[in-house]
Amino acid sequence: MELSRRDMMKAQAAAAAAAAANVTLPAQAQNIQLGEELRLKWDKAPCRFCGTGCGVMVGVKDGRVVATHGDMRAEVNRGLNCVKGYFLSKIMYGADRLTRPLMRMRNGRFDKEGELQPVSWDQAFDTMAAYWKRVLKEKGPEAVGMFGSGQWTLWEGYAASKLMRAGFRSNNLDPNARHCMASAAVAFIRTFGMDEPMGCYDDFEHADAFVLWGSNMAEMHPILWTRVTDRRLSAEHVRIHTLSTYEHRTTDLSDAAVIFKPGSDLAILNYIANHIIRSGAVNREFVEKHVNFRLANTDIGYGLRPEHVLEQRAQHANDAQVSQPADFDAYARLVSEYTLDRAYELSGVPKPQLEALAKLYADPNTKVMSLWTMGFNQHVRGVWANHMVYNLHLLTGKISEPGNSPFSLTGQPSACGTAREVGTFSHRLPADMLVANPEHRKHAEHLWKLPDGLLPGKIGFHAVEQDRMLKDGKLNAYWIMCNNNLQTAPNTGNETYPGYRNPQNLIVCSDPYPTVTTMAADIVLPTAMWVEKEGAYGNAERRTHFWHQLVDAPGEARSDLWQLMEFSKRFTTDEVWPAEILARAPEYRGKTLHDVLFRNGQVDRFPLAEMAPGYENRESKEMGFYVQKGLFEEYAAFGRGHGHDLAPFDTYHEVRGLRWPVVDGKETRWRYREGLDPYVEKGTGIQFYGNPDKRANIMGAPYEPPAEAPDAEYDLWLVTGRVLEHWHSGSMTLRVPELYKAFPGAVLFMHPEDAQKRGLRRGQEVRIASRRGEIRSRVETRGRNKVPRGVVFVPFFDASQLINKVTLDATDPISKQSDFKKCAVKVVAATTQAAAP
Amino acid sequence: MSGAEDASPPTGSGKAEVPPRKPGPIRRLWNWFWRLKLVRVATSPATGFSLAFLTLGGFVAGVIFWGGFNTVLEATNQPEFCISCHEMRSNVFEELQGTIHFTNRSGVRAGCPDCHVPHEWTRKIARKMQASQEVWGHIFGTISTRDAFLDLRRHLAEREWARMQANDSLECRNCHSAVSMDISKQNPRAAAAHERFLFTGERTCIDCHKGIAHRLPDMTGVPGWQ
Amino acid sequence: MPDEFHISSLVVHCRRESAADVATALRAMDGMEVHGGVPEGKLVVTLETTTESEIVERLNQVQLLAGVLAATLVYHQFEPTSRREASTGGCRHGTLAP
Amino acid sequence: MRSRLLFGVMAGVVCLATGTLLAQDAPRLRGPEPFTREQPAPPLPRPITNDVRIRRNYPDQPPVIPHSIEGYALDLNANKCMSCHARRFTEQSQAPMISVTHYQDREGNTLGGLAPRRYACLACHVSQTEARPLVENRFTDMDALTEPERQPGGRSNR
Repeated sequence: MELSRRDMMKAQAAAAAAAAANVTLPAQAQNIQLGEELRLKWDKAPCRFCGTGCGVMVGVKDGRVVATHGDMRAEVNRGLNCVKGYFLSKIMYGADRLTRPLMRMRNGRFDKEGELQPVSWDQAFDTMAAYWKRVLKEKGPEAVGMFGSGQWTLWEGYAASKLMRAGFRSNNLDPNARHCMASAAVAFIRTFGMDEPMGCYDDFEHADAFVLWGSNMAEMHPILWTRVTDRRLSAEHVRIHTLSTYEHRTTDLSDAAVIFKPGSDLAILNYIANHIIRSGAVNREFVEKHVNFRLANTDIGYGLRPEHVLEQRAQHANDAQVSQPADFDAYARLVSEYTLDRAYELSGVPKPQLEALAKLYADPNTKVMSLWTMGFNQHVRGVWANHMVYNLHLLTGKISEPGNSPFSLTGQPSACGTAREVGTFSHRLPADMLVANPEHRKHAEHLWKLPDGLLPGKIGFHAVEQDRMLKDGKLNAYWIMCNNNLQTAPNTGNETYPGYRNPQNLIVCSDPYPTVTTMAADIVLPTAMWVEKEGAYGNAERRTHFWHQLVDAPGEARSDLWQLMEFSKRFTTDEVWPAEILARAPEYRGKTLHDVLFRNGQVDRFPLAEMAPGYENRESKEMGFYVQKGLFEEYAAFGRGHGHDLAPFDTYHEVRGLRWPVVDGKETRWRYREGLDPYVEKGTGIQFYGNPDKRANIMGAPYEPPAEAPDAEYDLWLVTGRVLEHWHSGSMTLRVPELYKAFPGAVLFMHPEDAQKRGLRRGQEVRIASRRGEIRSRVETRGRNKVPRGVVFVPFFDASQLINKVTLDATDPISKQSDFKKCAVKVVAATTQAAAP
Repeated sequence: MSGAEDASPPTGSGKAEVPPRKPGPIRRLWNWFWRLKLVRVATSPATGFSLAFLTLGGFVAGVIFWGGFNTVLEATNQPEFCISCHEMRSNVFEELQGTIHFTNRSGVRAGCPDCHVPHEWTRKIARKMQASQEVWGHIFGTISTRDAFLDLRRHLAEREWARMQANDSLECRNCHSAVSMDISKQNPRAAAAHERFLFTGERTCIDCHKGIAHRLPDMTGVPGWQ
Repeated sequence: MPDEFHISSLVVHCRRESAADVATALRAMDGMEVHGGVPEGKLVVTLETTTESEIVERLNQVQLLAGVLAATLVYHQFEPTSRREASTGGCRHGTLAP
Repeated sequence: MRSRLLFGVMAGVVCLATGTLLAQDAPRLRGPEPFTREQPAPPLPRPITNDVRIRRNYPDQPPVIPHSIEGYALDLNANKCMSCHARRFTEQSQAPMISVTHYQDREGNTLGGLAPRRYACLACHVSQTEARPLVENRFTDMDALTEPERQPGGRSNR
């Protein structure tokens, strides 16, 4: 008995080594006495969760994923995964997986007030199509919308963008990445004229100091954090400074935990800039040659509904994005206000800590890597915060070289790839182009082989606005894909839920599992996930990473890509395009959207035979051509030769991802620097070629207070966020028993003295209430997060404790990204209020 | 010195007129003290009081004095006293609050003195005298910032470890007696460790249970740590 | 004490020309089994030991062999040899032999 | 013999059916219904501290931690995990030694001690609570697939 167990393990061991070495074993060696039974089929895939983009090896047996482990050959993680990644094998096998379309029915017919009942795909699509057509006819393209995801594969986002913009002629398409890194994306464009970081993960091994701005990497990017700790513990001089509004696992492993008052990071950043200028640490030559100065419009409001008093009162609520050209002196004057005293006053950070931080940036011999995530991006001044950290790197010239790197970490696996590069934002087209730019639209129409003037130029509704418009009845046909927005949208009880249940609206939601959102939707479509489809993600360091379909989705579940393409078959151009366009281009008449978008001679140009043997995928088999390759190659045409070059499709199935621009088969690790980036002209040293004058912008902006702050009644700051074990709303990870049991429910992290002051104790049930709503939770005064007095933290993964009923729907007025880190709440014992009427 | 009976002129202008033989301030204080009526009565033999009164009075005075001393001693033995200094409050006490010695299922809390001041009288006094050094540190701001505290943490921790090692973790054992420990109520790992190391006397509590109430200093080179 | 058995696998990267010799040397070592990779110069090797430190020891030995460029541990699993512990958690190892 | 098998199959079917029913009844995972209804917060679950090793789902899964780690230091100063699981302390602690993979750096070189990249133990190893999973997971162990005699209902995903 033991012998056979040993042999089995040995076979497993040999197979793992063979896979790592890319060696094919002779048949008899693979099978060690036990025959074919033991063989697993191993393939690579990127991890399904965060923006790190770890490589995973997936073991398949009898059509099921039976094992996963870190991919040794993946540059990003070299064999390591975090606990979520190690449990990827189990995310697809929750017992309540959706396997049939569901529709709200009464008496055998669709009824918004009916119960969700199983229907066929045809029934679901027919109902949807009829509704879409009616809305398009009655109210026009602005009444249909789609909410997508940074977890979509590249081609899913690309197909959705085509269907929405070119098919339905609506830009009401936004990804949940809006809640995640819109501020970072906008600041990239405003500073460098091009999205995404100039550096890459190789900076981790080169930096002398790491400064984390509002990022709990130890929990949110655990594998990147292993690279930071590796560097810190391997080289004695390396230091980590972590700025946050509370202490957590990242501060535990940092040399300095800089705990500041919520929102005051702006003051700290400007103080550092001021210190750099006053201490003579400005890299004059760099600044003169490569930098422009601008000053941002101030008093820009908080992205609330326009009638809100804060918006009425704000001077520049409507032109928040505008900035004026300036010079070094004007910028220096602006930041000169932020003295050490002022920064201390606003932030509460001890002066020696502030000074130490400023010196890191000012010291020309210290290579600094600045890292940030949601603390910066989910910020009513998130774009400014991003600008301010670039300002520090640009003033000192510490940029675009190994180790000197302002680096925006992304939350979702393809926030960069699908949301940004493909352009699924309401204002964007592929390859950093904008819908508002007629030239860009024309270019897209040309590449998509569509009639001139087809693409709409009006920017669509962004995420938070979509919810408001659904509630107000202006957006009526709405499709949610690959996200759980009712759980994750801010102020969801007042702004999101009423829109979903608004009788004027049809809400469709595609998901692998039942969620809060599917339960509030009218039609629920079962979706294939991760290796049940062929996919591609783009991670935070511009790395495009592919995977094959390895197993089939259960039951009737189909990928979002299949759903989008199938749905497009139900519309003809005559039904949805204006007559004048068809009059000008009669050759498009009578065709379905599927024909003009996906059977356009480009997308359908690769036959099924091009699929790698043994890796057939469902979408292609049903459509009759290699869908993914066709979509990818058409999409890649947008970026090739424009600084976004992607390698040929097939290459990506071989490698563990490549960082674009890929020119002459070589990836680019650092952009904008001669010798490292093929787009930089010889003899220039550095060129920020995203901007016409090839210079980057230093953008001056002041400190402005948050939209809501604690007062006598609502006396605590509420910060929300994630925990290591769960991905976003938990719909996948809560179904893995080990992950569930590791962190089964949300808790309210609170300072022991704050608890004592309210007569509360650890484990007690409480109400967390804001001006928007309240939930019940349990007090936690210990554990991984140590909040200071006056601050509480609640994770948002738990559907039974919907903290977003409490949060405020304020956004950055420029990026429209919601601020989940700052609103005012009170906390009382659950029993006290229950007794009162 | 309002009660001074010395008649020397208080004017400060008389620098040049200082009488050559004017006694110094200590002398003057001494004189004043001895001239006090109460002192004079106290130092002269009793004439009008009974022996019983004197004995009783002495006893009462003793009680008052001893009571006062103990009150002060007790007062300085309260966590509230300890954390009235910011050094203690914002460093070690802040950390204690998140631990099992602060809140637990039975609600028995260990305050600062429970672990850091011996219960036995002579040792307590000795520890209290040592602690006067902390007052010194407070006055001179040795630990004025968190960073200063962190820099000293290893030193401070080592002193406590050494003390507890020397007295066989006496303060732990005031509550956690090995004799009254029911290892069947412990998890197997703890039970095995206690059986092997604690009951045999091979180790004392602090050898394994470092950093249970506060965060640890840099543990490089500490036995049992990497 | 070692009532465990450890199974690990290594990739031994060696010069192509000496791959065959290295494979022979490895086969001579106790508990080592070479499964393939000779033509590629990347030998796939499994190793059976009773302790983990033995693995490290053996890895060092391999690294010192002539012609070896690198020996990398890829996989490692261990289980208690005793039956009682092996069945913890309700795992049932049925007879696999036909 | 045959009837026992039949019984087993039937028991499996019954288990599966209840599993599905339970799965249907998982409001905590799908949020309150209706959405506006207030939901009480369940008590904080107790940590599992029984020290019983839990079988891995597959060889490369990092083992979960079968004991409480509350208050354990894992910072720049100290790593409490290593005071039992480091090779040199395993004899006295009788704790499993960290896997040999933990001695390798990013380049694959074997080091003399815990690799710095493996310092943050809790990124991969998590402790468990007594909370009962809300939904059954039908992941199938590869052992179940390779065993000729498969457990009844063991690999059904229908």
